[in-house]
Amino acid sequence: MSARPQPKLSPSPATAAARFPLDAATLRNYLRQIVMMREFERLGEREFKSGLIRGYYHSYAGQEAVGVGFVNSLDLNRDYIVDHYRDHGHMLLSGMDPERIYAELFGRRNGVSKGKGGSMHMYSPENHFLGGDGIVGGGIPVATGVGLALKQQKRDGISLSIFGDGALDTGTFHESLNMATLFQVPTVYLCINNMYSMGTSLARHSSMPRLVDRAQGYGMGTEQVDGQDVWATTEAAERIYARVRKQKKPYFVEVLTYRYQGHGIHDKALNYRTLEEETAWHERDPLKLLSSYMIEEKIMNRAEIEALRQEVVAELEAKVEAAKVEPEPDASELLEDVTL
Amino acid sequence: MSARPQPKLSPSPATAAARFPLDAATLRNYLRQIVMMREFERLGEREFKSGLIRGYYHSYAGQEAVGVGFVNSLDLNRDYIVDHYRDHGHMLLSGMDPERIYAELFGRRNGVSKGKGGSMHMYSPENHFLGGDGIVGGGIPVATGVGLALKQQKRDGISLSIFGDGALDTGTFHESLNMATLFQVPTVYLCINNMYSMGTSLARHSSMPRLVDRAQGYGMGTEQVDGQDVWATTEAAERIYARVRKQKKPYFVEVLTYRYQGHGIHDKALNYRTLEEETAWHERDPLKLLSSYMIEEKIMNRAEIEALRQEVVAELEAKVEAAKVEPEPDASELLEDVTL
Amino acid sequence: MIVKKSTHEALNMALREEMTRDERVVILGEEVGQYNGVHYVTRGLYAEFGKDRVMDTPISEESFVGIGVGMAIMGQRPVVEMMRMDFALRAMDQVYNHMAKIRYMSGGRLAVPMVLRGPEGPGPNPGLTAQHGQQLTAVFAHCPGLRVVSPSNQYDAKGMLKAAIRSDDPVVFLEPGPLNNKQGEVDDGEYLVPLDQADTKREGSDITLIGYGASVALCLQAAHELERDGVSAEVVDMRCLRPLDMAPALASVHKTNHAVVVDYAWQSYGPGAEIVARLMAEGFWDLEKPVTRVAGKETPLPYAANLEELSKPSVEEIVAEAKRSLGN
Amino acid sequence: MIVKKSTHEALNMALREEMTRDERVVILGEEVGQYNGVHYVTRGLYAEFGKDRVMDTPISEESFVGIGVGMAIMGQRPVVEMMRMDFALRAMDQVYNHMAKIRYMSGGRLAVPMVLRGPEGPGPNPGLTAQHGQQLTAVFAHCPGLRVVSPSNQYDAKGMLKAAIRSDDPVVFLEPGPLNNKQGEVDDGEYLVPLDQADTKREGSDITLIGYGASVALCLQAAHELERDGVSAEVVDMRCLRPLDMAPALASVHKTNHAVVVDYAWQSYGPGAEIVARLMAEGFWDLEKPVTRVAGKETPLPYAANLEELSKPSVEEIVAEAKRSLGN
Ligand SMILES: Cc1ncc(C[n+]2csc(CCOP(=O)(O)OP(=O)(O)O)c2C)c(N)n1
Ligand SMILES: Cc1ncc(C[n+]2csc(CCOP(=O)(O)OP(=O)(O)O)c2C)c(N)n1
Ligand SMILES: [Mg+2]
Ligand SMILES: [Mg+2]
Repeated sequence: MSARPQPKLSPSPATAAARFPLDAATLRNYLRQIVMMREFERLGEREFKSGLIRGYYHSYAGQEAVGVGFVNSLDLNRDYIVDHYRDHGHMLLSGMDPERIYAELFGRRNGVSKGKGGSMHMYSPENHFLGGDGIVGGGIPVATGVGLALKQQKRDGISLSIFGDGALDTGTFHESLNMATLFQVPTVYLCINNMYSMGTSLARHSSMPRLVDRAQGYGMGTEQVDGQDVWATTEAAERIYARVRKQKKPYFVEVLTYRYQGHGIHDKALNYRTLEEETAWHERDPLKLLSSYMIEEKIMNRAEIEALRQEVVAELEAKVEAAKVEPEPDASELLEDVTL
Repeated sequence: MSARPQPKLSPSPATAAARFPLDAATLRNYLRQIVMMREFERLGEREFKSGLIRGYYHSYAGQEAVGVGFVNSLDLNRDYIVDHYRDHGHMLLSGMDPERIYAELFGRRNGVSKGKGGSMHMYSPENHFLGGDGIVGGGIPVATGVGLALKQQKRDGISLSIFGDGALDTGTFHESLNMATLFQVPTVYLCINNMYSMGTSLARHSSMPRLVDRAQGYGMGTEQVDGQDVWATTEAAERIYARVRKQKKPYFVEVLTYRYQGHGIHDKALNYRTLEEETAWHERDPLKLLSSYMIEEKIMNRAEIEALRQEVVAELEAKVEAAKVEPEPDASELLEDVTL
Repeated sequence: MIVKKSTHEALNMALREEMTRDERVVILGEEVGQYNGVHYVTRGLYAEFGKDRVMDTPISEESFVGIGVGMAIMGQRPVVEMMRMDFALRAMDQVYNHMAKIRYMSGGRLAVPMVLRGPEGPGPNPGLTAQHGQQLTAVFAHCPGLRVVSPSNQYDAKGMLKAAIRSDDPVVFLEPGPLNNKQGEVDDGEYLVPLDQADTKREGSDITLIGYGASVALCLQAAHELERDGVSAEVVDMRCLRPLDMAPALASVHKTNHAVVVDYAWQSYGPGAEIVARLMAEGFWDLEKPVTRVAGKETPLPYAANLEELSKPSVEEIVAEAKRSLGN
Repeated sequence: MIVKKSTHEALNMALREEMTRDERVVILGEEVGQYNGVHYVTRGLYAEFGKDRVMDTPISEESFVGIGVGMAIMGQRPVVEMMRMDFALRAMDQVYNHMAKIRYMSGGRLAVPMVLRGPEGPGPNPGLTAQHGQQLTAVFAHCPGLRVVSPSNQYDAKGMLKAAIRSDDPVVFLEPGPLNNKQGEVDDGEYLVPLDQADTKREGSDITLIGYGASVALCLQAAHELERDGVSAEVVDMRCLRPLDMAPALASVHKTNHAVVVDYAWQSYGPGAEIVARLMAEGFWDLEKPVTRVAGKETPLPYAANLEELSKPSVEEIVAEAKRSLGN
């Protein structure tokens, strides 16, 4: 597996922060968001194991810095997100209430999708979050269409298309990026390269090791970004969005990160990757990088961080409990929301 | 339409020939082949208008030098072709009897596909010609599978996948080339860029003007070749095939040429292109380039060339007449060749 | 005012009227703009409405159907053309998993008001062959979340396409290929034809001939021939395949006690099967004889003229089947 | 020797035996190799036969089905796995226009001996939701040129998959998702189950319950319950959808005069419609009551546990429908 990309060496948080300073309040907020996303998944996986959540569960753990940069930097009064199935973190960052997300995961009638969608299929038009999607690459044309609609409606937002490294192998990626340039849509294609498409490493599913290299054929700007470092993702996101807003042209960005859990909750063996590799990535855990910087810079100390975590957990536990006791959908709802 | 690519300026035939000499016998053969393909289509279109041929008719006129280089240079004892629908020229070059092709176009039971396939769907396993195909991009994965089979069967042939510029916009192009590199198949992807996908010019359907630039993301060798000049196509084909045979890896080649007729026989208006453009391409007509060189070099004179043309026409007319009087399929054949 | 128009002209009127009425209506597809549409349906619209409302696409069916979905959830009203409906096989994931399902999967939070349209079946011209002349009606009609309709004449073509564009549901609008160049009466004024009502196209008392799309014309011809032999045939145009309106067919069978279902699609698992199954469930006690089917033969569409003819359902087969049912 | 195996183990035996017997048999699909198959069907084969015979593919369904077609026309015997059959919607053009049609379009000069296989319907695990738990049987079964089969138990699963691999026709092999982890008896020796024969799974005299794939288990349970109420139900497993073998169902209805067709697929335009239409045409005079259907509800598969249950056909519905038919 010599062709397997290693975590991108990037400057230490201190250097990154010097290059792109973020104020203490912002960092505190980011830290809280990362903790929230991480703990959300921990509780979700626990509830899955307890039998309350069924079907699929794709954890976002490890990838949080990507969302911190790329979702926070959007202006969700005018911008839109079209996501894939690994969507819990992005929903939280979009401002959706964790209780409604848990309720959906529990199949409750007050869930985001009235209990009909499940983990991969939540849509919150109020939050400009236009879905997860269970089909790899299936959301890429949809996001392109959202961009085209914004253009036709002469609105000044952009659309963010989120997908994994595996989606680069689907025809829709290729077709959509070609059309995005032809039609000049204001869409950012965000590839979250977490090194694996289910159990298949990048080297085994991609003809080229760098995904930016695979995105050269579409006449649009491209770049590769360190996805573990909130300064790097925030800087890239702000700069890229400003450019797309101004030029009204699409852009492709590959963000390098790692998922800590298996592909989904059923994927436990992880026989396709090594402990060394996992350890190397955990060294650059986004939560660790951020919190150690904050401790060093004396923005927060270890105890405060732990207190923050406990506060977040308490908040989430309350949401879990509240969602649990919500009612399931009424039987009559089976045949609603579809023309018969 | 400033972005529209112009015919690639290439050295005069004399210079080309000096760089890659072809002997007189070869040139005579190539000339005959080009005349054969050109006249085959002329008679075919005539028969379409007379009502004997129905459905679709996609003329190869103008593109003959591509086939001369890329089909002749194959070794069809071991190599295979998977073509798209603009396939008459390639079938002739593969050694298929024009009478059987006309018979298919006339819907006769002795046609290549027993009258069941028509213009786009002829298959001659004896000639290692594994079909035209009516679905744009539909043959690209099939050709890749043929390459993979050759590899698995430890045979030393290669497969040639032929498609147009429009096929670069289909997902199968992208998916297949990625897999071709992953699986290391001995397949040459030959894109015949005739500047139009039906009525849509390159600039209007492709995010980048050079198709080789769109094929950079697959980790395989690529190049662009002048498709009007038999020396250029022969040189490129021989070199590329030798490389693919040796390395057992895929390769992408874009050949620049022009179709003289409309997309199909129903496309007469051609309101999407200009007379100037057509004239510029006819200046570099493959037949003209080759015959003027041969005249200059005294390999054949004008009268001999005209005699050759008449001989070919007489031969083809005889085939047309013979095919015309062949019987149509028996009604019972409707339900044959399919499991009921 | 009633005018005589070809089907493609009727469809073109519908598009022009709706684009004029509602600027959210946009057209996407291959050669729909500058080329004016391979089957003429979009003729003149590019010149009239410009390239932002009539968008030529590359050969990327899956993705431009998906683009339509994205536009629709944002409130546009995209009308996406398949040059031939056969090519929708390329887009089936977007049709089944996105266009049809997003409303339900979102618990009704999003609507997908888009139209997917294009010609299907063996026509307008002969010799379309296996990959270009299929009738995939059943593939669409099986999918919950879609409305699936197919008009049988020019008047319905216009009124139903207008209704489809105004529908908040995703609509698959199947244009019978054999009808594309045929002429008939159209109202050049404003009218809609509902998307959920079958329609009796000819009254009769002895037997019911049931079709949709291009097979209605066969039924009407067969009815005409049967009349000469003293058989009075009623012709019901199912017109709306999903949801399927059985009322006129059931009412007719209640009267005639005999029925033949006629379909260009392959017989097995074709739309006709569903119609027969509903007649079984809801019309059984009215039937004196089993309902049978006349349909496309179960082969890819062959090229040779004689085989192609044989592969299609014919008036003679319908007449023979009707007579067999009536016992004469 | 008869052994107890889960369905995925039975399928795995079939693959292993055929790969051992014939080196032209190769497997392609997502996570079939190193990962050992998401539903365990290919478990151990990568280790045993190596990466050239068990090939992991990227997420490129349309193209790796096409690669299968290319290999098949060259004489290989590819078995292409869809991780879930839902994803075949991505590959529908290759399935309909290439895999199914090349033999006919070439006038019989080429054969396409390949198998497309994978799980369909709501299972093995619950909560698959709308894009992962569809049963698209009818979409495949409508297409001439394909053989389409779906086993209802472990024994058939093994024997039919072996027969599918040996068939010179392209075969779509639909593995009922709900059956994947269920155990049953399998012969660990060499045997084949034909691809064109329906099979009576239980004898009875009062009513015929007709199913295929996962719905056969529902029929058998319903028969069991009906027995307690003194109703003797025969259960026919259609098993081979294309070509469809009606003989056992017709023979059964001749005896029982009553039938219910049971199907996990959406009812409208589902496989059950074709079965009912054939019973109409060929069994009408044997029927005392109309044949009705118990099928999947016409919605995308919902997530909530109670809604998901309600969306599936149930034993209670079958029992109720049978009693209604029998007038008790
Ligand atoms: C069309 C399609 N094929 C296969 C799958 C099964 N599948 C779900 S996720 C996945 C891997 C995708 O990996 P990637 O795009 O890298 O995203 P990640 O899970 O790493 O976030 C696969 C194969 C699917 N959902 N859709
Ligand atoms: C999937 C699909 N979509 C659309 C078509 C209709 N169509 C046939 S050829 C063609 C243009 C293809 O152009 P190109 O690939 O450049 O080949 P050329 O005709 O120039 O040789 C189109 C749009 C088709 N046959 N298949
Ligand atoms: Mg990944
Ligand atoms: Mg072209």
